[in-house]
Amino acid sequence: MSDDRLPDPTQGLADLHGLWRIRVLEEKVRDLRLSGEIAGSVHLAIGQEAGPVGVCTELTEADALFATYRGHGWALARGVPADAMLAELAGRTTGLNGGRGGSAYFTAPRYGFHGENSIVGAGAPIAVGAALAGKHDGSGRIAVTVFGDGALNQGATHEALNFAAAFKLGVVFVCENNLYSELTPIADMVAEPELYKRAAAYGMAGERLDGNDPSAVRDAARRALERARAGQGPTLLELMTQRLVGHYIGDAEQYRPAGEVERAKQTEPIVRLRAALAAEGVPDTDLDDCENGAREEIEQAAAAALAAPIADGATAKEHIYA
Amino acid sequence: MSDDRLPDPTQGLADLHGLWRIRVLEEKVRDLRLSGEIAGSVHLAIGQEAGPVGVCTELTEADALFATYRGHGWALARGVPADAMLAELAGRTTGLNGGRGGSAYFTAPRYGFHGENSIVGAGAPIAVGAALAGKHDGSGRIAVTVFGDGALNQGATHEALNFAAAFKLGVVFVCENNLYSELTPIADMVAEPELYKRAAAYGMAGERLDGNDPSAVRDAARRALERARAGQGPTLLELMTQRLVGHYIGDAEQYRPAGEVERAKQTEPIVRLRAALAAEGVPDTDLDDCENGAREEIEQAAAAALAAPIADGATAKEHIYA
Amino acid sequence: MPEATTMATTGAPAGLNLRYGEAINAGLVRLLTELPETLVYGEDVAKPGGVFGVTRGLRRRFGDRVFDTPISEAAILGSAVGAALMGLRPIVEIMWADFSLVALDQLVNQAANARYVSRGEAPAPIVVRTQQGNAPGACAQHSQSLEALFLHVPGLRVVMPWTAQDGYDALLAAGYSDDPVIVIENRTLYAGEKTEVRIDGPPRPAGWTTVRRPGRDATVVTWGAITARVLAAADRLVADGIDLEVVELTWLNPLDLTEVLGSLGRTGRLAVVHEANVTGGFGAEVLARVAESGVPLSTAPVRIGTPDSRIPAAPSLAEALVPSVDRIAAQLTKLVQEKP
Amino acid sequence: MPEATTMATTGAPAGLNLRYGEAINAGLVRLLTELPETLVYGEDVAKPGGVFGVTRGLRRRFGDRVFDTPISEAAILGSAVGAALMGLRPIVEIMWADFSLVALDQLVNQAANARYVSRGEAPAPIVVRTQQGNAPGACAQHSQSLEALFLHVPGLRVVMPWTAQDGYDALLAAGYSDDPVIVIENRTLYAGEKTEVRIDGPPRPAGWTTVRRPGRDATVVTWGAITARVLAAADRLVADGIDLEVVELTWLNPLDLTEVLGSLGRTGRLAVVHEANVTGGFGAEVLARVAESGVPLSTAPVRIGTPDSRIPAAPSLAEALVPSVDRIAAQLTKLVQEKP
Ligand SMILES: Cc1ncc(C[n+]2csc(CCOP(=O)(O)OP(=O)(O)O)c2C)c(N)n1
Ligand SMILES: Cc1ncc(C[n+]2csc(CCOP(=O)(O)OP(=O)(O)O)c2C)c(N)n1
Ligand SMILES: [Mg+2]
Ligand SMILES: [Mg+2]
Repeated sequence: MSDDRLPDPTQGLADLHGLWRIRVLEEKVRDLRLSGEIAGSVHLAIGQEAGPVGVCTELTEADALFATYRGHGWALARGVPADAMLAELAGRTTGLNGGRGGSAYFTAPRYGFHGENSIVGAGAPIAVGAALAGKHDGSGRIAVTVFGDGALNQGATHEALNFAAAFKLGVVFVCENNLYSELTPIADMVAEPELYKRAAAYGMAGERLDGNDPSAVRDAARRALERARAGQGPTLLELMTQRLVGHYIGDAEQYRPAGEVERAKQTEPIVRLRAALAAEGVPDTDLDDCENGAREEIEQAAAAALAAPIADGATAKEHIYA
Repeated sequence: MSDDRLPDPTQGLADLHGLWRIRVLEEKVRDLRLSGEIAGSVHLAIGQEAGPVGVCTELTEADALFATYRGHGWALARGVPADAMLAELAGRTTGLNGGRGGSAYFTAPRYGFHGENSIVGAGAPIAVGAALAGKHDGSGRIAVTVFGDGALNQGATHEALNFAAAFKLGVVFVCENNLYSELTPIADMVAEPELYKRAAAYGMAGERLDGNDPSAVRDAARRALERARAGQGPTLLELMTQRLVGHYIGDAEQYRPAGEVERAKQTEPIVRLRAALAAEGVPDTDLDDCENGAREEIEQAAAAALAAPIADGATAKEHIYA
Repeated sequence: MPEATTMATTGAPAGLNLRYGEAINAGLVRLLTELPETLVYGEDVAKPGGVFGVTRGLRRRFGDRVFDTPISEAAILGSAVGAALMGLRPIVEIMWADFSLVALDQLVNQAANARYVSRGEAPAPIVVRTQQGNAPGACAQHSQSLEALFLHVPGLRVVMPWTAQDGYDALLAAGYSDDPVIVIENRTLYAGEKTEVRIDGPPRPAGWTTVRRPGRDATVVTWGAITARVLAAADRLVADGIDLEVVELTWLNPLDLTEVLGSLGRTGRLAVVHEANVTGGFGAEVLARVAESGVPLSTAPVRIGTPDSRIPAAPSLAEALVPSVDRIAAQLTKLVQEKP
Repeated sequence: MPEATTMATTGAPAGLNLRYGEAINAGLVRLLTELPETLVYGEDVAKPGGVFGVTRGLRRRFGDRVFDTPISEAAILGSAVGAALMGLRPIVEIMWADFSLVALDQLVNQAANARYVSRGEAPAPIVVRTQQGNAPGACAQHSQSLEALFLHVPGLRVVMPWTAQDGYDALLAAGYSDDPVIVIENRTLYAGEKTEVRIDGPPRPAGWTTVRRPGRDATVVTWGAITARVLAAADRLVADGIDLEVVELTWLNPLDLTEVLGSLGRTGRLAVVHEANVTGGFGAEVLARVAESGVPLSTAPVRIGTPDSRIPAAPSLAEALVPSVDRIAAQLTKLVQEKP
């Protein structure tokens, strides 16, 4: 949180609840992965909850959100129900995509969440197309695309940034800089570690911000969305954050220097927001409710998800063509 | 030419000769294309001769030069014999590659010219690899890769720029900004038309310069090469130039505003350098010799090239594998 | 459902006299007119009208629904996917099929998956126009015939029109299709002869094949521009008493081999001719399906294609590789004369 | 020249007990040791030792000849081509074959052309290690078997080792090869059983095939990780009195079908099993070559592969598509019981 600003307690509590929803969802996902209910590679956003919480309140129904394999939190904040998401991850018939997408590649278009993507960089041009469509279909749609620090080194991301800037398309590029591209420090993979500076190369606005502070994120998102809605083109937001867990479940994280995660735990979104709200005099019970409410919601969602039948193999060949 | 500097007459005459060699070569290529001795798409560098003339004098034998389909001039300036090049374009057995490469994709590794490339953007990562090899093989090799303005919008170029910068590789990226990507103005395809500014995004040095002035090009190339040889990493040079002809032979150039080419003819490399040298008192005969010598060389080269036999179809299946 | 037609002359309906490239242009005009959700974009397609002139006039007529793009194939294809997810029907151009290789991800990992993963909720009905193949002097990076790559990708449709009429019909079918369709054209055809093209009919359902020539002695399956060489070879062989049936597969996905299998039932001999190199080419799929079908052949089938080589620029070299009328005729003669 | 071997037990030579992934690591160690012109790089391969641990320890041992890269597949492959043009032998990793689609240009339009266009003067002997296929929970973008794409590209070599020994030998052969070689591994094998791996022999010439199981009733051709399922199916069918010959094509390019054709001469029945989807898969090439060879078959050949579908993430769905032991056994039974 920018030290000079105090959070508005009402928004602060809503944000704390939003952060907890994602945190608890991800913890549940981890449990289900470890217990075998979820199969395959799973990428958690624990520690990175403030981005989705800050951005998604600013989106309208018409807007289109695109995320990556690390997208559960973004989907949740966008309004995708936790039960359908967990069912998707657990390969249930009731999953968002009946189990076809899984943890890393589900989509929920009816909620304005137009898909995770598990090809690094691939989501950015797709989002640009959604914004392009917005220019032609009269919807006023803005597209928000989320990707990691490492994705900025991918050719497709570059092409998307330039394409959007050249045509002043309504896109907000959200780069979650969590310091690592998978297992490798981004600082070792670029000569200019201030990634938002790339925006200038494309002639677009760019900004680095505290990605662990929902209100800082919200303010920046609002500015970017206003610019986009006003036809002033795209923005690149670099959200500085850290994951408190491995790149994927099972990551031994030997590449992280000793103490790094411990330090990150001091500045992670929930700890900080809770402390700030407490300092403002928000009662503990209200703060606790944020967590408790989230736990209840996710617990129920998980129970509902797991109660549903496993996806039926007999349907696996449907919908390949129109 | 930067107005504040007068050319050194000796270097100036050498450069004028270099410019004429490329100009006359390209005119000959055009004639041969129109007469049918050369087949297929041909991209001329008429008007863009100063880049190769300025850069190539600064390269050592160990250095590796990579160009595009518009690469005849670069090859010639690098020392590739005109006869073998023309033979290549005309599909002769004596061609650099026995006719396999053609106008847009020949290579002459023994001359330090490691190939044209007719995939936009593809040459940049390859050049990066040559520089990477230079780091490991003890050669001290610097790689120079040439591409157009439009190529900067290609993902592969982006990846190459970042890769080279991140690892401080000895690469000089030469962008020939001739205002058009094929038939489309680059200004319409970017929001930031000062392309050299992209260098900052990668944390590398970048510079825009008068690409029609061989000595301005040479000075910039020297700085970039020194930086590279000192282990200070890559540089992006943006050479402002214009082609006096179509993108390819046969291009009707309807997309060019009236008068554009006429204006460009006032500032094209040969006209300017000749005028500057004349103003310094270099006698007309010396100036004329530059052209005449070039004409003689290319005329002989063309005669030799065309005298050689057409490539033998029976050899077409050789060298697919080791 | 796929539909097979023959060249049986029909009462000539009202039509226009168009070259192949003009017919495709006419198809685009019709799509832009009838479907407000179409866009047409790509490198140099709008103001310059395309490097081959195929999209000429569209920008003037349809304004900013037709636009030029940066040289960014991943952004072109990716944005098409994104726009399609939002309900548009973008028609984009990849100038040469060879260039699709810088951005194949957007077709294979993105466009092809959209409908499947969303169970039909969010399909990506894009049309990708491209063109391919060798032409005199074209280098190795501008000469490949890559249809087999697209044909191994479930979720994509692929059509390779050869005539002006098929060019028009293929575009129209692709534009109306709810699947991603790759329309593979051929630049050597654009400025060809003018032929009568009917432009008033309804979109033809995808999947048609055309018997270009009926015959008794062998079934020759082919597609794309090389069909002309196959027909020329077949015509030439008439003098030798050889009577070939030539079936052109305009659509390779959906693939309808009914006509081919029926023909083989009569001829018992199979050749497939394509410009692509043989190994891993789609000719292998045709031979494989025929073998699986159990239709008895009286002699071993043959594939006629470019040998497994890169393509050299010099015409004298390329001609030694890309199947010529001579080579096709010689190999077909051998096939027909083979003792059962 | 390709060489065919059988599983005939040889006097066990000195070797190490290695898992598949360890064997590949051993191959890399040997190449880095013996060939100073090798480099090993890719995403996460150096300091972290690879996302599957396959390149563990190499950085410590070989210093900056082993390094991590940005997430830039075009730069990885392109720089490998460039370094190879200068005389190095880069060994690069593309973490998943699916990701090669963002940068296929560098393999097809660049690496594959280098030797050809320069008439051998400037070849690009790179090794690309990748891995592919489905594993439980893997999404549609992390599950494809893409060997057929590479196999349609003249100029590239392709090997798909299944055993630890073949993994070692394939790496070694690839590293010593003067052609660009794509080594397609499989992540489900990395942490498999330890088996004895001989690491002292000379590089084995590319092109070997292995008869994994002799048999009389049908010839089953396969490659890659699914070989295990094919062998399991064959073992199971013994109880039904069915005796299958299983030929594993470790190398798909160069492709040596001598063993297969010989086997077919004895069995008269052919099945090809691969994990890739059927249409346009390399099984088509095998069927096509067999058909062209004229070797008589007593029944129609069959291809067993994933149906032409995208791959869903849920294991219950993916299992319904990727050939299982059950499905393979059932289809092979049908093949063998088919009346001639
Ligand atoms: C084109 C491509 N290359 C490589 C990968 C493998 N991969 C998956 S996630 C990842 C790291 C991405 O890092 P970053 O963009 O920083 O996102 P983060 O995971 O940190 O959120 C990599 C290399 C991939 N999925 N796609
Ligand atoms: C990947 C790719 N896309 C498109 C093309 C077609 N093409 C060839 S040259 C060219 C324009 C390149 O413009 P620029 O980089 O400015 O270079 P110039 O031709 O002006 O020298 C295009 C689009 C190609 N060869 N490769
Ligand atoms: Mg990251
Ligand atoms: Mg240009």
